Amino acid sequence: MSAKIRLDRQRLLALLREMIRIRRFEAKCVELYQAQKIRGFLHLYDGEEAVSVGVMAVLRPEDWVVATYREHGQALARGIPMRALMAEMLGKLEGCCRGRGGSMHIFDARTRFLGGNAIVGGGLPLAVGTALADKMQGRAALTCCFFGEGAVDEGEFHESLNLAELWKLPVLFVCENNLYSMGTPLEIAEAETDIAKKAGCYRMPSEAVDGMDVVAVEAAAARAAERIRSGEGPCFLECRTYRFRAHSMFDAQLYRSKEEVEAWRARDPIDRLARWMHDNGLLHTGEREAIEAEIDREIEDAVRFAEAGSLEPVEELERFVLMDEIPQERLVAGAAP
Amino acid sequence: MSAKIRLDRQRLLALLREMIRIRRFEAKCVELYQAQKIRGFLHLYDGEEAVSVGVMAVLRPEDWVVATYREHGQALARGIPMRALMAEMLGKLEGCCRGRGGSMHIFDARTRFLGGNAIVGGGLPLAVGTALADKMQGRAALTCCFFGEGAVDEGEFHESLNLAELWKLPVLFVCENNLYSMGTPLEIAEAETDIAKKAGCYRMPSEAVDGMDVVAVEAAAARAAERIRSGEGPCFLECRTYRFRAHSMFDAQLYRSKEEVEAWRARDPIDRLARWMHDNGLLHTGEREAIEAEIDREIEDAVRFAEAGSLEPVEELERFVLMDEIPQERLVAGAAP
Amino acid sequence: MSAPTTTYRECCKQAIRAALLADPRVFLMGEDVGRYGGCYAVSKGLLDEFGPERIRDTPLSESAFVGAGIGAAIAGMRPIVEIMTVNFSLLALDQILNNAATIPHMSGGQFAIPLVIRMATGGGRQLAAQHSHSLEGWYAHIPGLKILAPATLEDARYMLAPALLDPNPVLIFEHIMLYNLEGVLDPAVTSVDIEHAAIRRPGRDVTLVTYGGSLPETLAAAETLAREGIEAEVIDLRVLRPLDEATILESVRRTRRCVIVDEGWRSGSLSAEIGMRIAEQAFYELDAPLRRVCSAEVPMPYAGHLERAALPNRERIAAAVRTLLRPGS
Amino acid sequence: MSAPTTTYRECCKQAIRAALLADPRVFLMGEDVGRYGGCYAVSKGLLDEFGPERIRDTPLSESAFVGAGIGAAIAGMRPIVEIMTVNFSLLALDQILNNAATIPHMSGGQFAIPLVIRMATGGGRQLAAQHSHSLEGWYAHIPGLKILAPATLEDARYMLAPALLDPNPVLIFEHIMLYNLEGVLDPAVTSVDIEHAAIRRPGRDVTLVTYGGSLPETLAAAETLAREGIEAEVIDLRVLRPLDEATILESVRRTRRCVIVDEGWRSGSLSAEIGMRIAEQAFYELDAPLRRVCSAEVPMPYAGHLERAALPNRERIAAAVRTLLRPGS
Ligand SMILES: Cc1ncc(C[n+]2csc(CCOP(=O)(O)OP(=O)(O)O)c2C)c(N)n1
Ligand SMILES: Cc1ncc(C[n+]2csc(CCOP(=O)(O)OP(=O)(O)O)c2C)c(N)n1
Ligand SMILES: [Mg+2]
Ligand SMILES: [Mg+2]
Repeated sequence: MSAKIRLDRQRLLALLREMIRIRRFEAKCVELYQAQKIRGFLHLYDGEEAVSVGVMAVLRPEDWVVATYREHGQALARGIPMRALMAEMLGKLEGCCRGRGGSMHIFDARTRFLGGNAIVGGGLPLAVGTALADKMQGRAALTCCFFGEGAVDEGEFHESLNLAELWKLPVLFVCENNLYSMGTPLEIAEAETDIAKKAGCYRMPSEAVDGMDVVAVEAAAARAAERIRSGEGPCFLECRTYRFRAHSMFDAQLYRSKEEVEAWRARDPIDRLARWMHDNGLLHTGEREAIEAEIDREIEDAVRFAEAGSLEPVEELERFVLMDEIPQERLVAGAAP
Repeated sequence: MSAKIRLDRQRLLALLREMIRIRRFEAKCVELYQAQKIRGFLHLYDGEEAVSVGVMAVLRPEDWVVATYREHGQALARGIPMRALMAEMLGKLEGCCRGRGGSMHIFDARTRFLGGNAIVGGGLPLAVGTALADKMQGRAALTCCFFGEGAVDEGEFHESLNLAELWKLPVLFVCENNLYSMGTPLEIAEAETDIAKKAGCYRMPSEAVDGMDVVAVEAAAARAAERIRSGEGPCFLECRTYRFRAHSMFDAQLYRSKEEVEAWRARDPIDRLARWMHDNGLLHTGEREAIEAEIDREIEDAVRFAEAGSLEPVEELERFVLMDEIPQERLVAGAAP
Repeated sequence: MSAPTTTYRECCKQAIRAALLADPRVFLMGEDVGRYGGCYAVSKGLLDEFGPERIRDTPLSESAFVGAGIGAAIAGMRPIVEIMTVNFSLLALDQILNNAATIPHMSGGQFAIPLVIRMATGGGRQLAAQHSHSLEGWYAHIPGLKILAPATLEDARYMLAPALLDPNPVLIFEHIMLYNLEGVLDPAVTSVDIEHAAIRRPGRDVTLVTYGGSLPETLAAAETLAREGIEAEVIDLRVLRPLDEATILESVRRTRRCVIVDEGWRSGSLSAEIGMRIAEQAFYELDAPLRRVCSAEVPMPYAGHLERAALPNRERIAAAVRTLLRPGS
Repeated sequence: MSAPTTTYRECCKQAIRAALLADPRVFLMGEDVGRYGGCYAVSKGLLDEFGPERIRDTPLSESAFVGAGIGAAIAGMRPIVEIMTVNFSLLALDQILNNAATIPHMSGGQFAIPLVIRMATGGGRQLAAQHSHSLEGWYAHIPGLKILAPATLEDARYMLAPALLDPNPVLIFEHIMLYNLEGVLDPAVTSVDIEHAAIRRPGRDVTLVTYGGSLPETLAAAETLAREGIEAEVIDLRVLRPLDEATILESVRRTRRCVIVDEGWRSGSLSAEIGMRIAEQAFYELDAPLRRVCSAEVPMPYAGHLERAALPNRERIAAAVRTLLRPGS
């Protein structure tokens, strides 16, 4: 694959569409949360859509994806059906994890989506492992591992980056630097606030990119993926972004000013791309609205599907604690049984 | 204290003497190990003496010291009486830890020697803590934390260096880079083998020094300590050294060549200093032998003391699991009750 | 004039506040305890009152800041370290077990570690498999630690002070379902001990032993049983390590029956230890087998109906008691 | 012609060797498993035979390489991860509990984790408080794991194969005092299961339940008791999770007495769980209180006499049995 992104209209429309899809899906989730149909912790990706959409555009079906508890964007962009995702949010058996995972723990074997990990930093070692398996088995796949800049503080970050570089494993580390980990600004948490530099500490090539610009993200991800697929080892991508909303639904946001939020909102990745496309004659009047309407239909369908879904029978509560019911043959291929 | 080291004869003699003292103490430990009087794991500092002797020379009584399981050198250089140390090695009540710690877990409250930590990397967070307490209480003390280059791989290294620099804590991190962690050479364990550089990842000032040159170590430690005491935050010192003997008493050393060991032996820190002093008229004929004889007497005395020591009564086995017997007043000062 | 109502959360906060006011060596450190006000809003407002040195936001570095708490305690401070949720404490377990619980003994009594670690524990809010476990009983396996589980407003308010005076590392587990517990703080109580279990409800027919988040359910079960003519004695352990064995045994010797309620996973839970102590020491006084009501042995599922099915509740507790007292039914 | 003698260490090695030969997806990874030959010399020579890809030395990064093992198992490999000593496994406990034990269930059964983690455990070599604990019983609290404790040459040699075939994360605890155990590998045995406890010595008067490093001492105690006319049945648990409750209960129902021997710290040890299951399910068949012999609740001291005092031994086991069978004495 060439690192040069073809900026054709169809491609840009697809990026735009996917970002809008994530944004509106989550807006619906907020409604459902307020209606107490979604419970637990809910972390929105609002503002950060360009990151998962841009990165995911360069991945292939055989690649692994490891994400965090703020992973609706990754899940949708990776191709987990919205129905299965929405049913999961509602705790239904038809959800991708039978309703056991919820918002923070989305898994999908079909798309090699290995979570949804609600332990900050907990996914990085897993990503090293899937990449190791791919390398040892001679597969061309890479593992794309998303995490927030807060995860950089954790020991797992250090150990995992070292291991990946030492063993030249095909991992694309994507740091979603939204400047805050809950209420803690980066400069309160890190002595070195230039996150892209941290990768250099492990001699890993890295790049920082404007995470509000989906085209830039895609281009940078493509460069990194190309290098990784050539067998030269891991790469690191810092995407500088911002979450427009609270950390979760229980956050009064006392730690940042409205002005700061507004300044970032002015860089909204969706509006920005739409504007640029429009200015360049690539998005015609009414098109965005048509996309939105179509997405809203998909969302309504997903909600209907989820609401009509069933509950996992309580008798199955202990099923899959051990996987003893999975026959050996089905394990042979690796991944999902 | 000035960073300029006065190279007077008395001072050099003291450094030489302390290195010889450590070397010969450990040689005796090997004998006692072979006689099965010392048991468990025994890790020798043979070849690395310049590191602890050089660094310890710049510390003050109010400073804290945190070390590893390879800490006889630190313990002696810090001033733990050889009798108490030898009795500890023999598991006697008269040992500094009542015989409970043994070679790997030397503690001494009087000299603020906080272990002896047999978990690689486990001491670094403790050092951050003692330094934090000193800073919060407005004391001028620093904490000197020793660890091997193997500890650099651990997440605790990453978290602790970040925390120390972020909070500008008075910690002197001393990495004893002897090129191997057990049988694993540095380049098999670290993507970045320039250890001094790793400190820079946390914006911490660092320096690499020839760990076989006690004068150079002392000078570098003095520079670092001066900066730390001025309140500017932690410093990092990489001491490039080598262990002449096996990792522990159970190591066939299949992982390195005799030639490599011999090449390093040619840089023996004791011989080197002695030769230099001799060449410069600072060590007279027979003086080294006199020092050795005096030290041997101290060692014989320590062994006698330890062998004559008693065993902690078995009835006291559970004593100090909880410290409930320690009265509140005695805790007020902090440190040791 | 009646006393105003308060909450368990507010009691936790006032306990910290009082400790900060009483002793300049006390400080609170943890993730988002300051600017954010605490993940469960326990420390909201304290940053303004005490400043960032004493209400200290940490990076996401559980191992290092717990270890730093240990070192600071040794060097004369009185740290209160907050770990947001019990699952995250696994990242710091090396420091807790290999250092905090070990150094006093292995140093021959040279170093005391007057450290308090607080963390949120338990299920019930659909936070699923990485935020909902009850590991306090598991921690109670570790010699060298004291483990507290405040289940009442008074304990939430007053356990912290003796914990900070204690020369040992003390872990305090606050159950997430208790934070919103409302009530009036008993004005007669101005301090509590951290040694004894408490009999929260006297009874003669069966002893129910529980702690923490399960206390309200257990008391509710006791009410139900009372209406059926079964008088259950309810013991709130309060201190999970060291166990107040005497209170348990005394009660069981009177009632001759015991059901243990424990939100931990059944196998290897604290309930097993309590049962075993009874089977060792009060065997001849027992009139019936021991019983326990624990959590299902599953990573906690997100779906509400599954989570409810996994947790102990009043119906299951009452049912367990009935098997002992009406073996026919 | 008699079969040659071998050691437990050699059996562990041959088990790994056979697994590497049998399945190209199997690899061994851990600290110093390669060049150094393993801290306890289990993997000595394997690097030469299989090369550095399959005998993979790792940096000192317990959390990352255990997590990498989990990921690799999910992605189709069959990793054997070695953690040198049980105390160091605490650094990887987040990965073990929050990921390995949790992902299969929380993903709704989408991901199996056919991973084996081996580690050395136990006391007896004066390695003191940071290298000598027995936490296998504590690990047995965690749903989603299988926990094995081979105590015989045959189990050391043959448990690994079914563990690797198992779709679950399996933890194998090798007791440091067993590595030098010598004997002849029973040629009639070519495989073992990882489901059942084994009765290592039949008896009628009392059931002794044990596992791992305590098996030899327990058998020795049984011999002593036999000379006194007490016939003890000795059960080797082999599998600590899930427990083979049926074998234990069947035996206790026959002997009507039970002593549990467990090198873990007493409070909250696996012995408590076993006792509690008996008290729940075989209460009416018991003729005497339950007893257990555990380790003292102390960080293991270095001094030999103190370490011996802290560990279970044949004398203490025999003494515990005598209190049940000659209550007067
Ligand atoms: C190990 C661990 N510590 C703490 C938490 C609580 N927590 C959840 S999200 C979060 C903030 C993480 O920030 P960052 O990594 O920057 O990701 P973001 O939320 O900004 O996307 C914290 C502290 C956790 N889930 N896991
Ligand atoms: C957490 C942990 N992992 C593994 C070990 C086993 N171990 C003991 S010493 C050692 C080597 C450490 O190497 P290094 O830090 O370079 O120190 P050195 O022994 O060279 O002085 C290892 C792996 C341990 N004690 N702790
Ligand atoms: Mg963030
Ligand atoms: Mg080294």
